Amino acid sequence: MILAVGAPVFLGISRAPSRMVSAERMYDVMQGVTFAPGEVAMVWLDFGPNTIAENEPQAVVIIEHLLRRRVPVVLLSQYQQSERFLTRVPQEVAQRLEREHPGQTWRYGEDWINAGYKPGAAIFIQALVSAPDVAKFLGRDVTGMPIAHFPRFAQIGGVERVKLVAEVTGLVGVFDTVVQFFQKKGYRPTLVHGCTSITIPEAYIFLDSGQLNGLLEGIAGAAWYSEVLRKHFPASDNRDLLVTNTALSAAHIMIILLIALGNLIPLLNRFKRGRHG
Amino acid sequence: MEERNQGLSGGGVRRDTRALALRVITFLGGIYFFLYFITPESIIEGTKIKSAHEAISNGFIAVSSMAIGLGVINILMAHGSKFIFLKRGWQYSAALLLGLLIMIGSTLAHWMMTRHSASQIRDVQIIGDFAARIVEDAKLGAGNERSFSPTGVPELSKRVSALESYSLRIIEKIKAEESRVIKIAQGDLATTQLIRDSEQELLGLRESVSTLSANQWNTLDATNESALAQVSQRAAKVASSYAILKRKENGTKFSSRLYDFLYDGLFNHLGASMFALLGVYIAAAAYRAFRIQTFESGLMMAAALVVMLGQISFGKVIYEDMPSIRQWLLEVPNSAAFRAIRLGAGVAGLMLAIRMWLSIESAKSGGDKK
Amino acid sequence: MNGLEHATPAVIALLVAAFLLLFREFKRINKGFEHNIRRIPGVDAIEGAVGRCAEQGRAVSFTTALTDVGPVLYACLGVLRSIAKRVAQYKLKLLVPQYSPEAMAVVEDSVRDAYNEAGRSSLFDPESIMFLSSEQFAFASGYMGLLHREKPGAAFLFGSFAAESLVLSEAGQQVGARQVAASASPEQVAFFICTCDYTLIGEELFGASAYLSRDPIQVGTVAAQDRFKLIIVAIISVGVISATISNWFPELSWFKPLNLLSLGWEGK
Amino acid sequence: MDSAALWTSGSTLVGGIATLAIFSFLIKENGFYRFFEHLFIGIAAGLTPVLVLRDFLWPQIIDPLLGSTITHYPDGTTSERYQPLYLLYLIPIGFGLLYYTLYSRRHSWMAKLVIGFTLGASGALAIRGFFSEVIPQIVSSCKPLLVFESGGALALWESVNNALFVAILLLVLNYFFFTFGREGSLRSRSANWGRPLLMVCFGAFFGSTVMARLALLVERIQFIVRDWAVAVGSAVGIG
Repeated sequence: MILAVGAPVFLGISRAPSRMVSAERMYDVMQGVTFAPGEVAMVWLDFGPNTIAENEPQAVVIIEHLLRRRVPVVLLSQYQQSERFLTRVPQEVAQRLEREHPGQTWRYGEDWINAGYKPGAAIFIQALVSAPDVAKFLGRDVTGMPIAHFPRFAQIGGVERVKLVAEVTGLVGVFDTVVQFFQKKGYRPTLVHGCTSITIPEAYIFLDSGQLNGLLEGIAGAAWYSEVLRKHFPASDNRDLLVTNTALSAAHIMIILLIALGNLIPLLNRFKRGRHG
Repeated sequence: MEERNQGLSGGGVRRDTRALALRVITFLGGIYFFLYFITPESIIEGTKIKSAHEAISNGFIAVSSMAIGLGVINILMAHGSKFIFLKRGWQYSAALLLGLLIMIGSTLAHWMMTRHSASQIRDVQIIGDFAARIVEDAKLGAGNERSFSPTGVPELSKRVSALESYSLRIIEKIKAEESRVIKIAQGDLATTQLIRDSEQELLGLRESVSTLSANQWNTLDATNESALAQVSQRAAKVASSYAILKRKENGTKFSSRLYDFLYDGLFNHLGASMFALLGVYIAAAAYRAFRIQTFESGLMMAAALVVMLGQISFGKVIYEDMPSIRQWLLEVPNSAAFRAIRLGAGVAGLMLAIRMWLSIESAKSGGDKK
Repeated sequence: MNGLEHATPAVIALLVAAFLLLFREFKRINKGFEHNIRRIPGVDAIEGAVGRCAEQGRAVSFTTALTDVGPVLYACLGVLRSIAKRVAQYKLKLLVPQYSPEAMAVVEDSVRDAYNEAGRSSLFDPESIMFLSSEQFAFASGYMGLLHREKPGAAFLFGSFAAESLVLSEAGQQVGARQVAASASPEQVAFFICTCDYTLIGEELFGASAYLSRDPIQVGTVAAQDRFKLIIVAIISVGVISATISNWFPELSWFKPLNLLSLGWEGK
Repeated sequence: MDSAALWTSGSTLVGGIATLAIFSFLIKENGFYRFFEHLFIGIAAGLTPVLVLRDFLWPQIIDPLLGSTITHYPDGTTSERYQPLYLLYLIPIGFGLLYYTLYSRRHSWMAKLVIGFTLGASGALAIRGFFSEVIPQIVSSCKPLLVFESGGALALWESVNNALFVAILLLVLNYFFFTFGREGSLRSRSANWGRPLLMVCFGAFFGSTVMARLALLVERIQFIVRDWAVAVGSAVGIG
């Protein structure tokens, strides 16, 4: 197993990832949303270290796309363990973008803010939705600065101005809460979702019903999304993700072989015994 | 004998009243959100509820977030005693307590640090806000200003001079700090450049502040207004670049380093590894456990195979349309079947929610021990 | 797309229906009405597994894994109680490994009840309800160890499971136990299906429990659920028909009964 | 090597050790593993209280209560009046503090009241959640069995898919009815047809879960054979 996975990683072998229709559609959705001045995107990072493998790449591609579009992003979470990712992911994306475009800057407080961990799940979200002023409702960011004092985020106003909501999570029930409560009369945000592979089959029923507008399917989805991004922003570099994805494919093959063996060998034995006895 | 019976029955009565109290409180816990939901928008809009809803919800969250101490107390009780009395496995309890305390400590320290610099940044922002507010209030006219003071809002000239002296004080403070930071960051071009820029902005601000005293401030005329507007614009610039500088500086402080180390060095790796074990289990089970014995499991494995091949980069090698077959399988049969499951589960959830809210549990199934 | 923050007339109607159904069922059952609950294959599997243990004189293990005190646990207890009764009758050994202390108290009571009901209260051994650990994987490895020691002839996995499900069910498979699982969470069902002899899916747990325990509250809830789901099925059927008709005969496309669901109080 | 780089490589080194410690569980449960496992539990437990305080209690409850959301201007005026209604926040705070009666035998029933209160709230919200989730689900399940292209010709593939979708949906729903139809009636006989259909769904779950679990493993192996190995190398290089 280690070998199957290690080889691509070590030699940096990377194959084009499998085509993920859902990821392509999601790119168009994210590209399609238009943001007037004062309107923002809200990104929920609800994953801890447990699902870092799948959720972090997803968070990266989503935030990367929004920052490339210069959309002001409000980051927050329903899950305390995502504390670190709320600060790290956008920082790293910003640094990468600045390397990619010398002279341009992506900065905290201008391009994104981090409202931190918000307890209360459903109660919090339904209050957020009915709040007259989102910036005021969110109070302070993690550094203790009132969010209303960041010029680009002061003018959000009601939740109607949150045009896009992204939910990246591997937890059961968290995504459901957003689907159920992030809406009010005459308002439903464009909702995109990065899910760990476990919940892919679940997410599809929400895609079908239009309650969910875009889906990243585990790491494969993130890999294909980064391919799509690269098509539109050729300078962007995503080799690491592709290597990971290739290693993952190798691991899949191993598993399939193991299952096959596990079923064939007993069968053969029975067949032999059948002949001798 | 007599007394004991009294006592027993008394206890029984108390238990009943408590059970009743529990039912009532549980009901009250739900009644607000229930009514909020079933009342039509149009009626709610009329009432004050809509404006208070935000605060009320916060109140609910406040109740449950009062539980934050429980986890820590439980750990301290369980592992603290183990550690103190050196019971078996005390060294593990020690590790646990260590993790707990370091985490609380460093996260608190990190918070305090950022809070402090946030308030410093705020001090700078106030220049701009205040300048803008002076204009706003003057336009609203004496008596109905937005600003508030028990002794009444002072007249224009007093406020402007207050603004002036305050701004000059802050500007000096920032100057001092920047000269300090520039020493720390020698070599780091980005930071030095930042400081150079903000020095320019500071000069700009000071200049526009000093023009204030030149004007007449008995009324708010066009020149006055533009002067104040300029101050607030430039102050905002200064504040934002000062904020950037502060964040850069904080990043290099020990408490941030430790904080990052605890998360990136320990917490994330430990958590990731714990669950990575599952990857090993599944690999092991693939050979041992996943036997296709029944028609059911055969059917399931077939579907699983399609999905697995469809989502990996080698899938296309085996069959060109693997990804699209996977897509179809997820979109049609899977979605239909899972939606049915979900609807069923949803209905079950609804009934259970109603039972939970009205505390309907059969005593036989231990409901009374809730 | 319109969102829902306050109930629409249709929602109120459905909500009222839900309340009425629930209380109607409770009332009927208290009056002594007997629902004939479908005997699902899962029940046969459960009884078969216990019977096998009786023949071989092997122990029976039953775990509610990570389930904490709540409706799901009560459903599991409905099943556990009937299993414990048979175990008591056949004088078999019962193993009930525990994860959460709160649940443990409730579980112990209902097992004791079962032994009493079977008239074998003397055979009840409190040790058989054993606390392993309240850490997911510590519990899993503890369970593994237990099964390898005791080699039960039947292992029942009922309740809410998470990532540890595979570890648990594989352990049972290795010691050759007849395994029946019931998972409230669909993510884990797949693993049970390929490692257990029979798997109850989702609400089947409630169905089986109602069938075995005949507990009025549980039976009433299941009955009410069935009737509410019937309403949903009816709505969907009407919707499908109307959608088909309006596709087939465009001149009839004004006929959209489904719009009633999203109709607001203002009538639009 | 400047301090920043030292800190990062340091955390990589420690991270690698931690990873290996956890993986040593695969050989057998050992003290090394238990130590790091407990460290993790401790860290995770330490996270919540501080974050709840920092990100919710402080900004949303205590700030308004203390009036620290109000700006004080240099001329002694404030941005707005203090809103005394915020004092009402003291009620939920006080009520919530009853949680801590758990630690007294005599008064622990009061903690049950708080728990009951929160349960009631979540129950009532779950009712709303059900409808806001399920109604769109129902609506989108009403797929036309016949789909025509703009030209008027029958779109066979779509029609078949829709019919399939509706059929599967209804059969599986039927599988989860328990109190209808006598033994042997068509409904109760048809009930079990739903099960094979469910298997396709669970196959999808199986395949996806395999990917999820493997992804975790791959990420770790990647970290060890790449980042950690490099860090160790450079560390040895230094020493």
